[in-house]
Amino acid sequence: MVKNVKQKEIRFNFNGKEIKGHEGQPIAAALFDNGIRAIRYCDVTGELRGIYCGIGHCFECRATVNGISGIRTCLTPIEENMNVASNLTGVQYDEE
Amino acid sequence: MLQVILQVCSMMKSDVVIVGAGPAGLVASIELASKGLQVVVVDEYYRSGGRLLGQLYKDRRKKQVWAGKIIANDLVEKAKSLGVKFLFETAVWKIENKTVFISNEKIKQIHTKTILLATGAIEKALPLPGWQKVGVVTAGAAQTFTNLHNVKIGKNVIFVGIDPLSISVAIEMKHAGVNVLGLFLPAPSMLNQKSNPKEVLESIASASGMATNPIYRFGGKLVHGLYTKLLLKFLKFNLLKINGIPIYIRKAVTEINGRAEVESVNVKNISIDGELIGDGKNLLVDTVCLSGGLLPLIDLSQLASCVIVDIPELGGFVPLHSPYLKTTVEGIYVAGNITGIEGAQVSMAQGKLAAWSILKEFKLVSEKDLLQAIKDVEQARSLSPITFLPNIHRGRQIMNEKWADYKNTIGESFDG
Amino acid sequence: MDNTLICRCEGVCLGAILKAIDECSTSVQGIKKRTRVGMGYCQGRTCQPILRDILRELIGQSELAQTQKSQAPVRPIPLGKL
Amino acid sequence: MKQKVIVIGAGIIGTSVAYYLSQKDVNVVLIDANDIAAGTSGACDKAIMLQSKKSGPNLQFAMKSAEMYKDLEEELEQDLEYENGGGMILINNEVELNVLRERVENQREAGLNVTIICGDEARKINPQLSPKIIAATWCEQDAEINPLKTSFAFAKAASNRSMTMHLNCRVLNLIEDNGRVIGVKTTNGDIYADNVVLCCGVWVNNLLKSLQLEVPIIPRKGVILVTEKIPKLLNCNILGGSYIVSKLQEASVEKNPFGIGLSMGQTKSGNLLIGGSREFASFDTSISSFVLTAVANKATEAFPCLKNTNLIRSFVGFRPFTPDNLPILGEVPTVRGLYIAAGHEGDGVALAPITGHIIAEVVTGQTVDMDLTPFHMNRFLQSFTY
Repeated sequence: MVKNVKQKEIRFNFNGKEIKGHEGQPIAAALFDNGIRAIRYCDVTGELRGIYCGIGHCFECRATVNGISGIRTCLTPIEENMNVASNLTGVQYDEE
Repeated sequence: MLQVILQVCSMMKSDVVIVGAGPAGLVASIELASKGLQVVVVDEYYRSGGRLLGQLYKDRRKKQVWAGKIIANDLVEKAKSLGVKFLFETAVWKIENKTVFISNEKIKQIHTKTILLATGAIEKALPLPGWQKVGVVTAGAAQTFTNLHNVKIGKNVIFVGIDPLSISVAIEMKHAGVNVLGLFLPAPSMLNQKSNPKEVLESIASASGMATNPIYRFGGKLVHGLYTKLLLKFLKFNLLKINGIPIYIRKAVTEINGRAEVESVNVKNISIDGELIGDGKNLLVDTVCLSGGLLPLIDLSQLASCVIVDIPELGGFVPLHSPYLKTTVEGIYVAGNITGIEGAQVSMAQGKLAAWSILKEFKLVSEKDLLQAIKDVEQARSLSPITFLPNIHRGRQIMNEKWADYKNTIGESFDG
Repeated sequence: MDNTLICRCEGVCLGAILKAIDECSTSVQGIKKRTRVGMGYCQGRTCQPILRDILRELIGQSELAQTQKSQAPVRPIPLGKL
Repeated sequence: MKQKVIVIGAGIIGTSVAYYLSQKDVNVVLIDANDIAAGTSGACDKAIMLQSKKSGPNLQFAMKSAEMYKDLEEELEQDLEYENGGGMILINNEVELNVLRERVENQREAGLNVTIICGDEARKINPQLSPKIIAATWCEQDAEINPLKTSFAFAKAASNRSMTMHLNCRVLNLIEDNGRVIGVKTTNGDIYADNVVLCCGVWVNNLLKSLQLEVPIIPRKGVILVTEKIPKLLNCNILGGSYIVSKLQEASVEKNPFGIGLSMGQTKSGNLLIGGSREFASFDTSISSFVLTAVANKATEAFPCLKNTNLIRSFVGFRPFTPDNLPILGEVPTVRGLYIAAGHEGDGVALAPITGHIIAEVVTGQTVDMDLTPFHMNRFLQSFTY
C-alpha cells in the first residue's frame, strides 16, 4: 500500500452533524471513514442509496453541497465548514 | 499566462482541449505542450490521473511496482512545467464545432483548434436483485476507495463477476486488510453474459499472457499446455484460490439481501453450462463489489457528431477512427479507452500517437514520427501486463477496415 | 427476477421493461417512453447498455439504432451556469 | 359489413382519431413507421393552454377540446397526469402589458375566462416568481396532461374495442383506384380499407407525394430543456409574455431567429419542462448551445431560484407548421376516401380530443356541428407561400 502522508484534519457538516475528515479526501471517502455509507434516499423508490460507481457516472452519491444540488460526493473534496446535505434527514426509515 | 482569459464573456482560447486527465490525456498534453502548443486539460475530478490513480500492482516482467498514483503525479508535474493548463472539477457538457462548453466557476467555454477526447471507460452495470442497496459498489469504485482514498469499504466483502479487474481489486483489498470472502459468478439471466463457468475461465486464461500477479500465473498455466486438464479440474472441484482468496467458478450470487444496507447474499451452485442447481445458501456479507466489465465512454463523441461503430472486440460502441486516432469529425481526435478497452500503458502510447497526429496537422512533426508512434502503440499492446478483451487485436483490425471503408465512401477529398 | 431494478435513477424494474417489449416496443426510445427508463439523473449511462442487452437477447438486433441518442448536456449543469 | 378505416401515424392525433373511430363501430387499423408517440408527440411539453391561442377557430376548437379532456382519464381508465391548474402568461414590462391587455379583451369576447392579475397576485399562485414580473394574465381553464400517456391510453382504449395496430410498419404509398384511395402498401404487405386518414404531422407530404399532392406543412424545430426533479415549484402552466408578443409582432423574426421564448411546466415526477425555441431548420435534430443558454436565462429570470437547479436533458421536436397556424382537417378534396388531420404545430396536445372526435364524424359520414371551413385543405390548393 502507498499510504497518504497524514493530511490536515478538516471539519464539515453532514446533514447538520459535524464530521471530521482529511484534506484532499472526497466527501464520500470522509463519510466512509465515519462509518456513513448511506448518502440519500432515492426520490422515486424511497430506498436508501450510497456510493455505486465511485467515479462520477452514476450520480447515486449526489448531495446538496453549500446549497448546490446534484453534487457528486465521490468527486468533490471536502472543505472546512462545508455543508453537505442529502435528503437523509427528515425521512424516517421504517423501523419494524 | 499562455491562455487569454476574456473575463467579460468567460471564454478561453487554446490550440488543443483535452477532455480527461487520465493516462492518455496526460501523455498527450505533455507531447503537445513540449512542441509549443497551448493545451487545456479538462477533468471532472479534483485531481489528475484518471483510472491510473487506483492502480497498484507488481509488474513481474519489469520487476517493479506499477503505482499509478506516482506515475500520474510525475506526468502532471511535467505537464504543468510545460505550461499545460488544468481545469479540475469541471465537466464538459457540450461540444459544438470548435467550442467546448464546460461547467466551471469562471470559464464557460473554450474556443479551440483541436479536441482530444480521452474520456476513458465506464463500468458496465451487472444488475442483480438488490443491487441498489447501500454497500453494493462497482469493482472500480472498490479499487478507487481502497487504493486511492485508503478507505475500507466493508468488513466482509464478496465480488460478483470474475474477470481480471475483479481479481486484481480483490487481491488489493485483501492486502489492505479487508476480509474478502471470495469471488462469485452472477446468477445467469438475460441481464449478464458472465455466468458461464467455462467461458469465464477461458476468458481469464486468454487475458493472461503475462504474470503480473497470481491470476496471470494461473492463467498462464492454462495457456501453456495444461489447459484442458486444469480447466476441467477447476470446473469440477471448484477449488481455485488466488492469494488465499477463493474463486468460486461454480457458484453464483442470485440475490443481495438487506433491509437498506447489504446484510447477506444468496448463493447457488452452478453447472458447467451455467445452470443454477440446488437450493443455495445464505452468506453473511456487508459489501458486494460488482464487476460487469468496461465500456468505452462515448457520449461526447456522439454529441460532436462523430460516426459511431459497434465493435464488440473493442468493448462495444466506439467512435470510428483512423489508425492515427482521427475521428470522422475534422479536428476531433480520440485516445485511450474511448477507442477500446485496454490497459493504462496502451492508453499512454495512444495519448502520444494522438498528440503527434495533432502535431502533424500543425506541421510540427513528420509522417515518419507518426509511424513510429503507431509502432509504439503496438509495442505497448504486446507488452501490456493486462488484457481486458481477448480479441483486442482483431478489434483494432476491424476498426482499420471500417475506417478504410468509410474513407472510400466519403471519397478521396477526405484526408484520413 | 422481474423485481430487479434496471434503471436506478427512475426506479424502473425488469418487469416493466419486459412488459413494454411485449407491447411491441423494440427500441431503446420506445421502452424509455413507456417506462421512463434512462430518463433520470445519469441520463441512461448505467442502464442503457443493459437495455440493449435485453433487446438483443429478446429481439436479436444489435443495430446502432438501439443506442440512445446523446443530447446536450451530457452532464447535468445548473441552469445558472449555462 | 363494417366500415374499415386506416389511420396512419400513431402520435397523439393519430391515436385520438383511432380511438374516436373505434367508438363508432368501425374497424380501425393504426399504422406507424416507428412507435406510438415516437415523433412530435413524444418530444413536446404537456400544456393544454387555451390563452396561448388567438381568438378565432383555433380557440373555439381548443375550448371544446379542453372540455373533453376533463373526463378523459375516467373514459380511458388511465392516469394521464391531468391537472386543471390554470395557466399564466408572465408580463415583464408595460409594452407587453399593453399588447396582452388587448389580446385578453379579444379572448374574453370569444368566451375565454382570462384576466390580467397584478404581480403580487401572480406570486400568490407561484411564490417563487421573480419580483420583476409586473403582472400576468390568468386563465383557470388552462390545464396540463402527459402527451405520452395520453397517446398510449388512446391506443390502448382503441385496441380494446376494434382497432388493430401495426407498429414499426412503414407505409410505402397509398393504393389508388379510379380517383379513390382503397388502401396502403406497407412493409407488412398491402392493407385495404374504405378510408384512409393521414395523421402523420410533419411527415404527411411523404405520402401525399405519390398522389402528386402537397400541403404546406413544414417542420418547425422546438427545443425543450428538462431539469432534475425538484419539489413542487410551479402551480400552473407558465408562458413568457415576450414570446406571445414576439409572435404577434411579425418583424421580430430577424431579431429572434431561434424564436426563443419561455414556457414552463412541471411533470408529475417533479422535472421541469422548459421550452423553448421555434426555428425552421428542416429535420436537423442538433441542439445549439445558444438556444439552451438563452432558454435557461429566460427561466432563471422568471424564477431566480432555479439558478442552481440542474439541467439534465434536452430534446428536439418537430412541430407541423402551417402558414396560417391552423391545422388541416377533413377530406382531401381531389381524392375520395382520403382524409387528413395534420399541421397542429404546437397545439397538437390541446387539440387532440376534438380532432379525433371531428375526424371520426367526418369519416363516418355524420354531420359535424362545427364549421370546418377554416381548417379545410382547400385553402391551400390555390397557392401558398411560407
